[in-house]
Amino acid sequence: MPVLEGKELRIVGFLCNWCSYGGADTAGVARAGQPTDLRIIRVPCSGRIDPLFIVKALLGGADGVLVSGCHPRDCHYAAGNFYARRRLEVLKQFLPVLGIDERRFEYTWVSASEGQRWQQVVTVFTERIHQLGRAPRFDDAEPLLKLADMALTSLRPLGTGQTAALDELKDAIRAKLPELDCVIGWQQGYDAAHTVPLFIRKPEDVDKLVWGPFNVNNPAVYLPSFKGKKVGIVVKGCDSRSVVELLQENLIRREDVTIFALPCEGTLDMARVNEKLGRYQRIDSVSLDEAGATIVADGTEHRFCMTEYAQGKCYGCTTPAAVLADTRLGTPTPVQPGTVVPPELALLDSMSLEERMAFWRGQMERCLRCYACRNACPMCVCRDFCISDSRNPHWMSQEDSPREKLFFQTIHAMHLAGRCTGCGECQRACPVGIPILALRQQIARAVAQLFDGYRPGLDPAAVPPLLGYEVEEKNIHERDWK
Amino acid sequence: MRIGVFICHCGSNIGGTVDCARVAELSRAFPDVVYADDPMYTCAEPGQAAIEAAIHEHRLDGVVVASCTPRMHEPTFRRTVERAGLNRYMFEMANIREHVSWIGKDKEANTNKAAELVLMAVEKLRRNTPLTPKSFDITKKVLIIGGGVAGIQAALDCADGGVPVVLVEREATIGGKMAKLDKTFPTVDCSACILGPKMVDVAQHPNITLYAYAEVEDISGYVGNFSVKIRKKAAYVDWSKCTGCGACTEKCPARKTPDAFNELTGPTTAINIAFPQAIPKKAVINAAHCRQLSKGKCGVCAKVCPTGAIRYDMEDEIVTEEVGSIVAATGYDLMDWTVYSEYGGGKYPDVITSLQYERLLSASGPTGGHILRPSDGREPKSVVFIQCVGSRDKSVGRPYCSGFCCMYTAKQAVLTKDHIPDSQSWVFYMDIRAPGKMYDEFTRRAVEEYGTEYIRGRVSAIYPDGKGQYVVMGVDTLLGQPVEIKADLVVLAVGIEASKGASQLAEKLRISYDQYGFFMESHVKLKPVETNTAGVFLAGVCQGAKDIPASVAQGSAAAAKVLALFARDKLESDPQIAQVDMRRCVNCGKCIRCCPFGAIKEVEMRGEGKAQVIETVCQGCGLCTATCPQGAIQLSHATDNQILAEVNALCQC
Amino acid sequence: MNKVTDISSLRDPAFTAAVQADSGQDVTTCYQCGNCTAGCPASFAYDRQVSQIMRGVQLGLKDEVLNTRSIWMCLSCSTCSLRCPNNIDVAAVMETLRHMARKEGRVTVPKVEKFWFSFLDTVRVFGRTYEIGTMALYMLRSLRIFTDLDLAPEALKKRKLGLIPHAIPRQDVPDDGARAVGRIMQRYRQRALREGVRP
Amino acid sequence: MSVVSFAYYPGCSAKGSSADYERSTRTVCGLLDICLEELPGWNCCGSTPAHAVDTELSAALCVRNLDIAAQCGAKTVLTPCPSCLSNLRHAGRRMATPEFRARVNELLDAPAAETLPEVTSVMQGIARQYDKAALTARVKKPLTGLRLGAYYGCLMSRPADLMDFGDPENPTLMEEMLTACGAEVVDFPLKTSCCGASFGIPERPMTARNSAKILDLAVNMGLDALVVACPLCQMNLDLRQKQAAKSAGTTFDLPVPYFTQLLGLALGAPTDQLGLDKLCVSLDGLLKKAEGGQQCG
Repeated sequence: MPVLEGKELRIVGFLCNWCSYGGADTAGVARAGQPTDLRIIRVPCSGRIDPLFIVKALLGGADGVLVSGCHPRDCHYAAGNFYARRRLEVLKQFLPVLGIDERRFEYTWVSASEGQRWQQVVTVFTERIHQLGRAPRFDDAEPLLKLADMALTSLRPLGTGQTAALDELKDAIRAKLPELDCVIGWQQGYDAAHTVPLFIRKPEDVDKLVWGPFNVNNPAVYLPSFKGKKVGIVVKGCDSRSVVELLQENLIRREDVTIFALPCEGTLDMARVNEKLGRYQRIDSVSLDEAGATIVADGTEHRFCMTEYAQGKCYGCTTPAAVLADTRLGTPTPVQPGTVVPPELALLDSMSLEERMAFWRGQMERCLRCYACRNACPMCVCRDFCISDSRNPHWMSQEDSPREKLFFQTIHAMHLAGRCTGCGECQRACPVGIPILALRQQIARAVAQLFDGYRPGLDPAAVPPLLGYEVEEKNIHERDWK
Repeated sequence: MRIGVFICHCGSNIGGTVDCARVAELSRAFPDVVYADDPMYTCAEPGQAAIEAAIHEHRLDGVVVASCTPRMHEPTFRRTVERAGLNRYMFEMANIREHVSWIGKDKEANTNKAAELVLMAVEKLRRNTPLTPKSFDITKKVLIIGGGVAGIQAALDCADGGVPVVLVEREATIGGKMAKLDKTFPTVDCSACILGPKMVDVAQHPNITLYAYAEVEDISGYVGNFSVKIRKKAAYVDWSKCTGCGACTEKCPARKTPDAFNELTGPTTAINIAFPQAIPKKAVINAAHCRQLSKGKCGVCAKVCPTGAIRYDMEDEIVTEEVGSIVAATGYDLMDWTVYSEYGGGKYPDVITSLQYERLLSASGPTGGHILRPSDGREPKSVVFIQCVGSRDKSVGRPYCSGFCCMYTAKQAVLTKDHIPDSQSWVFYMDIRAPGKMYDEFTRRAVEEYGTEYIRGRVSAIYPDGKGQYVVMGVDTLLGQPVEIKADLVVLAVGIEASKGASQLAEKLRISYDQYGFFMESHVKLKPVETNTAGVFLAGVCQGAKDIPASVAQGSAAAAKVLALFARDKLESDPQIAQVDMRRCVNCGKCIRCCPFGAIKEVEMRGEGKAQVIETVCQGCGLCTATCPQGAIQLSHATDNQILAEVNALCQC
Repeated sequence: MNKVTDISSLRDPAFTAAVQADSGQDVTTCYQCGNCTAGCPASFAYDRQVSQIMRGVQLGLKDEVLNTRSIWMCLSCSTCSLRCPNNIDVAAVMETLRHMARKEGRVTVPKVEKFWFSFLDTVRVFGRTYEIGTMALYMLRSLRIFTDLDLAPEALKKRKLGLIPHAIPRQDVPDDGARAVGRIMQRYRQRALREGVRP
Repeated sequence: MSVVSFAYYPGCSAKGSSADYERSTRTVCGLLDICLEELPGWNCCGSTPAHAVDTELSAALCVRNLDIAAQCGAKTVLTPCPSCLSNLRHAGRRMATPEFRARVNELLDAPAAETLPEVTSVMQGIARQYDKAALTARVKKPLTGLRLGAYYGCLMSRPADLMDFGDPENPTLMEEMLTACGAEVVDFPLKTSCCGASFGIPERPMTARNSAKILDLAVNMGLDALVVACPLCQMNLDLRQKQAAKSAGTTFDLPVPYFTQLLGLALGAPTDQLGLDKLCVSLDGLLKKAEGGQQCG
């Protein structure tokens, strides 16, 4: 139903049944007058609230969303609100990357006795939303296309892995192969400037294994489909984090996986490499040196320095060596301390909220809904039941609109909250080059800030922050409702 | 689906600010709605009958009632639709009273809002499925927390009803505050004489297990099957051997131990039995003041104990009890009145609390029942009573009335005259609250027969005059003038607050409490004994200020609730619980990790691990549903699709 | 005192609202416990007790309240505010009432105002107070003989009262400090007259 | 301890009726290495008459001083007089409201500085530098044998949130200082009662009655002296002691010295640097008692 034009704005509330819904009742019984904008959805517990409901509402035309639960320690279900607090706080920090003003979403705690407090919360929040005015609608945004600045300084020297102990690695694989059903690695693709995944089942396959800056795929994506089988995997540092995360989530078993690792010196951003090569008939030669690759295509020589053409994630990489490995050969280059804001995220950081919404509007118009992003993601395990196909739960409609596409990306990003290792396969796989990794990076940044620098995929035994809580959160603070 | 919608006027409660007929009219256009009406009182018998009739006449398979909060009448209407043959979960409510008509005056906005809430309810109902409860066994045993008069009454009534009782008391003796009182109003009969026999009954009742000097450590489980960990605090005395003979207390050399039972009006010994009628009559050592335990030198009590009951190496012990229901009766404490610097903040020895005065009046108290000033042991001739010290006072965060101070002050004034015939009592009051049976008459007697001077006004300050008396600077607002009284003794009617640790206990019980720590009843008028947690009931002042008869009545009421619960052999579990779609489950274990109740387990299914919900353990919070990225675990009646439908009803750009 | 007050016709809700707005205090929370009166060191000089004045404000009895002596006799010691169980800054209400009364030209206790003006006059001229000057001006204004004449010998002996005005020394500030203060008073006066209130 | 500097606002009475307070304050601060830099061209805060007449006028008079202090780069201004302190603090706080600030600026020659310095009492200024132990370490002639009461008056601790002086009903800072000086300090119950001094001239009976109540209690408690920190209180309880006694139909002979005078004695300052001659009720008996105590001790 439409809002009362000029009178109300659309404000949705999610209230836990036991405390806040009761608090709203208490306010009603006390005839505590409130603005009429808010519509309350009753849920059993604030822990029941999937942050995606809130995004759904905000993308669907809500001008504000208010969540209220029992005060910390008072949860009717003991701990639901502790989990909610973490998830909602992450959401609050995520919204701006979509171009949504985080002030349009608030969460708080109101007990069943606090009718007055509820009145104050509703009044203050509604006033705030009216001050912000009607929310800009994603559908109304003018598409804006902007490119990330890829001129970055790396935390370590990038190279092409020429000195890597590939032969020793091959020997190790050969030695282990009899115990394994398969070893996953890389082989040359349709020409010497491209690789494709290699599944080694026979000793002679081992010779096909290649190592170098063209090994862009994350082989970990195949691991869950080998569940129950003995499988080996050759990993770069970043790939190993996906393996660790899969182990942490019980999606593969440690005893089934044998990890072979070489130190990675960086991989090429194939989208930009291909763009520079342009259309060509054949590759004449590919030669690698310490600083980069020289590719001769149709007689024209192209130079690709690693410092210029590496994948965005490689500049800020702090795990050139595998986090976890059974066979580890060679020594990695040292990493300087520091942080590099990933280029996609830096681009969004530089924009206003309006520009961000316009940016995503423009990018999502280009989305083909091919779901290559999902297929490439090693942490995506719904497979046939993915809501994009099954439409159940009915998170998305059949409608082919940029808004639904962005919501799919948001669902993917939120499902990966505290899990995404930033391998960037989603973005690399995108055939139209949409910088969707930025959404995951923003969540990863929020998680790290809130939870003591937590980074997924480093420790198989760690409790992921969104599956745990602290009674007193160090970095999450109550907001003032005065 | 065929949905019927009923928009309740609730007399003028809703109809006054919501155009109910218009809402009904709008509802008819909502999907699947085939019938809509706007009855005057939906919850009344004709209203319920109309719903049943409509279900039959229009072949409805779902009903939405828009009226008051579902926390009030959802169970009522569920029974209504069930009587008409529907599954009781094919029903939804829209709250258009507490959340609409009572909080907004704009009829246009209210009507629109009400219609939207109905639409949300319809959209949710369209995705409801019939649910059937499962039944489970219950442990017919009750835990009663607190051994004051309310807890004692609840324990005795339950035990008499044939239910085994576990009574946990924090102090070394049961009896609570009432055991400290000298007399009770309005009959001025002896508190110990009427409470004592009940305490003895507790000790002797075969159905009651008493844990004195013990506290509830942890509570898990749910109605019918709670598991309770009880910490038995170290008394340093083996109670199975202690006969309560008192030989130890006579010989104990640590004679300056503060006496909590006597409200610190006099000292006691480090090993001590609270008072002669204590139940259990067992000795306890105050470790902080015991010379053996604090300095390692003494051991006198161990030498004199005829049964060898002293155990200096005793440690706290944890015992576990399985119970089906819990009664909280934790009572109250006095607020810390020393925040009143203007009354000396505790500096003046002859400015005391009313409970301390009770101990001075009591024959078992430190003065043997003689009213003597703490400072010099003199008998006071001018006694000033000040009401509302820490009650009805926002400036100290205590805006509520403590309920019974007016009455006990009248009683204490009467007793003062009885004890010291040539004394004069003065009572500073703001209002006299005496609504009980024979109460107002009693306060009049204090004035008319005992010559108590009631002065309407607060006291601004008390200070010693340097000559042995205190100047009480007050006001007589009826006279319209400030007044000063020279007093020998000042008795403060100190306001009450929830007993220490009440909020922590509430957290263990998963019940709500208000900002002052008093436990929240389920409904302020209609469910004053129940809490929002099934199987947990309240008795006495822990729920709010009340006097002895009201506490006793609520103790009995709580016992009745327990007995009613245990009258059934099995309980039905709420079927609004989580369910796993096995095809979607990838056995990542996130739900198992989060579940606050351990209600999800991993099972083997066709060679694969899967999550499974233990139906009787699941409490229906839905945390798992919000956690599972695969959408494989869904909370019935609050599924993703249902909440999405409500969101979509509101937000479609 | 001995009269029946027709509350229904005398009641002036706008007055209550104005007092609440100017003082920032919610007088409806007052429940007439009288604690303000009980602790008031000036109570015996009052014709209406402070709690009665609060009641008058609640009822909107403007004349009753603004014509009292009490609002002029308040010592501003804020004992009442400190001990009010409802956290009302009663002293702020009293000061607000005094300001309102003055601005309307209701001065029930002229000698108090005369003393204030005498004090402020010396400040206007010298930038600082000067006891003898204040007293002289006060005596002139109130046409009273110096009420503290009995103290004079002692005070003068101990040189408690400076005979010479201690104005702000000229060398201290580039612009004559006393004149700067004079200008503040002058601007205040002009503004008050412009705004139609008694300065 | 190194020398610390504070901006200093003496207040008008320092130049007249409480010259002894001024004298002893400067002496004590000198002995304690606290440098007081008097604000150039300071003016009267307006005292009770200004705020009784108009809040903005009162604030304008105060802010001119705070502005001078800000121009001098002062962070903290010390003042011995609680009345001045109260007025200066009230003004400073009210200036946080933009509308009020604008109204006050209209009255001033030029708009006041955005950030105005904080103002605190000389007593708290000393306490900030010297805790009890540090003060005791400086004592040369302990006040042994003296039974003293501390009287703060109504302004020093009220309103509580503005004055930040501990429990507004029961401040104890002066007691701590005097105890540090070796005196026996008994809790004086009327320590924050109003003596009524501000109406000393126009409404003498009120003042006399309130003072009598305070003096009477002090005498009943057997105090050797009632120690004060406020020029108005001191004048009222000392110079007007006979008036008070007359109204109560009795006689008093109770010395009412400033705390700085006793502090000065304990720190070993010569008596002529403490303005003791200005006290109407002489301290001589008290000094003898203290010396006797010292000899015995």
